[in-house]
Amino acid sequence: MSISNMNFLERILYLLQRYGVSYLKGAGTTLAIALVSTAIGCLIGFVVGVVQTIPVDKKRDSAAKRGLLRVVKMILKAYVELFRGTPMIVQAVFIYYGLSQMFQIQLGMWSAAFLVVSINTGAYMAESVRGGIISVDPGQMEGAKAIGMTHVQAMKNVILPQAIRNIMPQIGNNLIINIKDTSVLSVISIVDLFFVHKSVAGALYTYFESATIVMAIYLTMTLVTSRLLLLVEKKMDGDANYELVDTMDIGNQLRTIRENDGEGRRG
Amino acid sequence: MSISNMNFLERILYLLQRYGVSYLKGAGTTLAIALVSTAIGCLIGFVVGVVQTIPVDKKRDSAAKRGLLRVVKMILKAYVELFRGTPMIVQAVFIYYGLSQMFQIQLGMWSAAFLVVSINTGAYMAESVRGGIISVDPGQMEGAKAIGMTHVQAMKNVILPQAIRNIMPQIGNNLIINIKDTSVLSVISIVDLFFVHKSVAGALYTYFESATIVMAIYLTMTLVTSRLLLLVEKKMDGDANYELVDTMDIGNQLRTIRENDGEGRRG
Amino acid sequence: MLQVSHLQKSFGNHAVLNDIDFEVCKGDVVSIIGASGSGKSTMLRCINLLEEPGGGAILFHGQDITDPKVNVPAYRAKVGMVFQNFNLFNNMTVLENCIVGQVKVAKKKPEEARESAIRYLRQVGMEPFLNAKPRQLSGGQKQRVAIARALAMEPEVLLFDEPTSALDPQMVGEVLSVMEDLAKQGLTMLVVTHEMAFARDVSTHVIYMSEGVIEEEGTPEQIFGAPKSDKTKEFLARFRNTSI
Amino acid sequence: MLQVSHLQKSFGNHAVLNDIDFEVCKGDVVSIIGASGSGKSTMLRCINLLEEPGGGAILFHGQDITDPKVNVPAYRAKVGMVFQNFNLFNNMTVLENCIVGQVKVAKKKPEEARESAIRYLRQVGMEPFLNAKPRQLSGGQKQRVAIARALAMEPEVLLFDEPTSALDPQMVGEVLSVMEDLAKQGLTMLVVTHEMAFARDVSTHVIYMSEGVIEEEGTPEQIFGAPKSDKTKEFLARFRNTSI
Amino acid sequence: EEPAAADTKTEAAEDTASADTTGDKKVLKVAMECGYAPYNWTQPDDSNGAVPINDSSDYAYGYDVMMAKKIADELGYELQIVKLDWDSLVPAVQSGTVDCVIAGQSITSERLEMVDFSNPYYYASVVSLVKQDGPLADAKGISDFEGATCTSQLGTIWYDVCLPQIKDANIQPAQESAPAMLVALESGRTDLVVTDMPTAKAACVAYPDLKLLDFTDTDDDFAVSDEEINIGISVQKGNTELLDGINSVLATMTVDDFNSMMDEAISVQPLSE
Ligand SMILES: Nc1ncnc2c1ncn2[C@@H]1O[C@H](COP(=O)(O)OP(=O)(O)OP(=O)(O)O)[C@@H](O)[C@H]1O
Ligand SMILES: Nc1ncnc2c1ncn2[C@@H]1O[C@H](COP(=O)(O)OP(=O)(O)OP(=O)(O)O)[C@@H](O)[C@H]1O
Ligand SMILES: [Mg+2]
Ligand SMILES: [Mg+2]
Repeated sequence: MSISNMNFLERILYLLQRYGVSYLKGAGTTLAIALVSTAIGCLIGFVVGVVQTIPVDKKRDSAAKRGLLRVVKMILKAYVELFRGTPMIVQAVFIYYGLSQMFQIQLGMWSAAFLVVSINTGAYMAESVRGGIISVDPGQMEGAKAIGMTHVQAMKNVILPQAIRNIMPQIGNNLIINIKDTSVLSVISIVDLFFVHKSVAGALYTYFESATIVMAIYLTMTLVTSRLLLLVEKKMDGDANYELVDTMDIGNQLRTIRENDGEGRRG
Repeated sequence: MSISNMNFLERILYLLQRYGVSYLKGAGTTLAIALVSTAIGCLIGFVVGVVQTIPVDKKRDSAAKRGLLRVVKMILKAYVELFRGTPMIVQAVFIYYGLSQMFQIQLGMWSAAFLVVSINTGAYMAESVRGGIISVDPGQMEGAKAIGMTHVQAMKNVILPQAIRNIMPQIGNNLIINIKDTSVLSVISIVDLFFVHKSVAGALYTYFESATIVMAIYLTMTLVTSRLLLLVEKKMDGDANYELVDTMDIGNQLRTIRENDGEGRRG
Repeated sequence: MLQVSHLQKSFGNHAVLNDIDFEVCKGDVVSIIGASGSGKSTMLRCINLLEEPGGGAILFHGQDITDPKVNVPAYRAKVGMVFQNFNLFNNMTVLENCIVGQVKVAKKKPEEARESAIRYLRQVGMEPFLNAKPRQLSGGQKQRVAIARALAMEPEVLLFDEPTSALDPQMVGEVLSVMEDLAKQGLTMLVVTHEMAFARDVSTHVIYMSEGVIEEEGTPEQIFGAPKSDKTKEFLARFRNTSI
Repeated sequence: MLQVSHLQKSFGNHAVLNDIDFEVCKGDVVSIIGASGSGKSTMLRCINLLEEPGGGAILFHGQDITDPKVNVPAYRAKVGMVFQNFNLFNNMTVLENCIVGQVKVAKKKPEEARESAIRYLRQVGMEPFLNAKPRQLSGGQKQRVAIARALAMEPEVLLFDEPTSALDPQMVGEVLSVMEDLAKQGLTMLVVTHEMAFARDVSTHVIYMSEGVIEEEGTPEQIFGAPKSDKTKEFLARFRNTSI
Repeated sequence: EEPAAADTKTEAAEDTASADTTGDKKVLKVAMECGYAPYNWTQPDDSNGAVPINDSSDYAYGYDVMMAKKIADELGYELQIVKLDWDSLVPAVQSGTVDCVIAGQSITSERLEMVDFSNPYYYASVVSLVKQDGPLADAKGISDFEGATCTSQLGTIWYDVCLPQIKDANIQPAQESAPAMLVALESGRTDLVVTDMPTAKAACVAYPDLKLLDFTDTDDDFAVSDEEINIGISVQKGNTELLDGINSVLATMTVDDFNSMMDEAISVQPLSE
């Protein structure tokens, strides 16, 4: 049967049968880039967010340290503004083709892809992390400082774990944005799900049919990931209740610890 | 001088001279859609975020109310997942062309543009708002409930004002995302900044030169908006210090209030 | 007017309240004393329905407010609460904290609300700080604003959770005299307190809680003068040794 | 070992501390009493550099710690603090709260830290709650964990901001006896308190603050027995009437 | 990973600089969208002699691929098809990341400033597509299109030259791809699109309710110069060696050769199955 005689559903089935593998491979590419880049981007975002919230102590910090901090903060600010502020598609072209043309630096297309998406995610996450940090009760920072923690220690042990909880919905947003935004990487030859769609639509001129398929695949991917992230949130919240410790048992526990030299230790 | 003999800068100047007005018009379109849609999207996000955090009281709420709430929440959840989870470009095509083809509903391209971007922003903001709400100390909600506020009153007067402060960086992120993402609207004939770039690059094959120009324009727009939003954040934080009230003066103030029947009142 | 019967509450496996029974009449000032962790705050929170009781009934003017049909916000508007950790609204000034409930819940006119807010703030000596935000206040100042906020709602019953814990003796005296005045005007109060002097001198009734049950209750004279239970005697030992 | 001289602090136009001068020797237990809002917490926070002093000097073992060259975290590790509002780490259990500083700051071995954490928690009766999160604790329980956390750091000086405000008399007794023990072992303590009995019976020195200045200071006998200033007399009036 | 693109540098003028060598054979990297039947498309297998797409498990075929194969064969290159988004075809060839673009690009004097074009490798005719049951279905010439709402593809002579010839036309912004353009027509958002014969024929298969209007050889047709409707192969400016090679291959072919190759492409395009 020729495609012109098929109805909408038959066409979808035809496309799936013919290009099913391509769609799946495209989805795999999309997911791989999105997951890896979101992870790296979150790391970047945390580092940038933490550095940007280091307080400057006019009195105590040496001029050199203050100067350095200022320069670092300015560079990070510029990074955030530059990458947040310009379209990723153009960044990809500049990094992949521009570097090659001007400096003879030839990044592989995969490295370029991970690089572009990661630094973009990092720029957005930096702002989200900033929001997460300001939403943690300032008393937590005071508590940490009072027992002698440095800014970085306090951030790592006390503030960030709470900030992360607050921005989990945001991390989900970013992952989902990335799943969709990797489509711009078709300019550097990455055949992601959306590029597969464009190819199929261009080969068979069946835009709506192919679009329906990719929407379903996108939805599946985003639903699964957002469900997983919700689970992580639940896990982070921990039990609503706690178990009372059998005080008789603690003595035993301590003894066991001493014997095993630290098995089951915490902190 | 022919463009092939120009250097990079000269070409940029040439493009600006020839297409400057088009770039500016494109930027205007981009900014208008991004600003309006972000505003509407934030509103949607707040409503959805608030509804999604309404607690279900198994005991007190009537079966009907619980059922209704459940249905509403499910619909909102579906809305968020559907629009977050699929590419905006495909949504735009379905809404603009699909509705027209299948149901003869002809949305104007501008209405379609505002609609698509707003509901997308709303879907993302709903999650951000959820994050903002969970980051507010639960004691605040208890305080509000204890003086007899309903959930909605407590949200409106106590929780959201604090949540908004926490997600301001996120609102900035969304506005900036929208400034860039309106580019997909070229599929429904909106001539935004990026479409101008594509037209120029396609006509003259001066990709890098044109891209440099649009990057500069995008950067200007995003820098200005993020600067403005930072000012708003500062404003929200209010003064670090407060003025002690001259207690002698309060009596007078009260009298004045009574006379003016409520001028300068608060709350 | 308030009757608690067979009230129960547990968090997970941890039973916090066990079969709590007592009654409060209009104008009563009931002190609730007991060790840290014995369930005093949890009981107040159950009465205000901030915690869902696990069992039992709470009657307010004869109506069981654990009944699903009760309009909870309306009930809460009549039962004020001063929290152990204050829970002032961080996004509002001191004055706004005391106005918002009057305007939004009690639907008073803003200028009227403002006047009565200032009146109550003056009573607790917080008038100079009308424009301060909670984060700019000292512990005792926050506590006084929390008291003013609850009073400004002009409730029928007031639940106080350690309302003077952050106050110096002088201020305690002033707050207590405000409370005595209110009691005379017929306001009913349940006060969780560690100030035995208050329990003894101001209240009409004392409840001693221990590990989730009411170990003993009675008039101040009974509890302080002739406690029956050994636990009560032990609990009061230090207070009686040092301060009486 | 701790010397405060000409300490000043203001928030905006509002001068909170004015020319504060005093000295603390090793093993001293100094009580700081005064009205709500008189600047007691602010002073402790300045000593711990959580607030930047607006002027004056704070000498610790002879070194001015307001000096820019001082390593602040290292100094703070030697000066413990129990906050008025506890500031327990919300993301950790009770046990972790008491371990994290020992491991990360004092670089103790985890198992060692765990043992000493449990020891201090036992002293304040919080052993059964090792696995609870702060939000699951009662007010007094939080306060006791905050005390244990500070003690576990084994500092040279401990700053207490109303360490027994949320505790019942029995628990107050136990915590005070822990503090007395520590004092005997040579720990130096500065205690902001509204417990006049504590100030009178336990401390070696009493400072009475009023509106940002030290109105009077001396031994407990001097302050409670024969206060010189009228303000002090007035402040202590209620306490002396009711409790002595 | 991109196979050792290490020395693929921009000194295009320098002999085969922009062609890699694997083994003894130099590689010719040809960029196209692989999504514009019958010029180039993606298919899941190598039937009909399709060429594997670089870094993908799919295959590319179509008129452009046939041409690329022919050129590579005759010049002794190994062919590598690089699948790229339309937007980046130009930067790719300008930066030397690929050697040439065979993707139905129209040769215009302005574009010649930035890249070099080969001689035409296909002479495309101009036709119009309308809805079979629409008001323009019976048009006998472009004068019947008066006042029509119309569009075409971005950066094509159809959009830039043809549409303005319609009297009082309501020209909508250009569409970025052929499928998008057809969606606009099919949904009723536009009355008329102008494109070339191969695309139009493919479209009529996918959308049976479309009607193809060809006014060639009538007086009432779009006026385009032969030069304008030619499509060429673009190479980096100054890469004369490759350009000369391509031109020498094209010189051996006649218009009939082009047309029969196109007919073959149309006959094997996915839509025709
Ligand atoms: N961050 C701040 N900004 C402005 N004013 C502040 C700030 N912190 C404290 N103050 C003011 O400084 C004064 C002293 O506060 P402090 O907390 O030291 O009082 P305190 O003696 O500890 O009182 P309390 O016994 O009630 O805890 C108060 O009037 C308070 O309003
Ligand atoms: N959300 C919760 N989850 C689990 N356990 C809780 C929770 N809230 C309170 N508890 C436990 O319930 C018990 C009673 O707490 P409650 O706050 O009522 O004590 P309290 O009598 O007010 O003590 P305090 O005088 O110290 O304030 C405590 O052991 C506490 O750990
Ligand atoms: Mg309590
Ligand atoms: Mg204080």
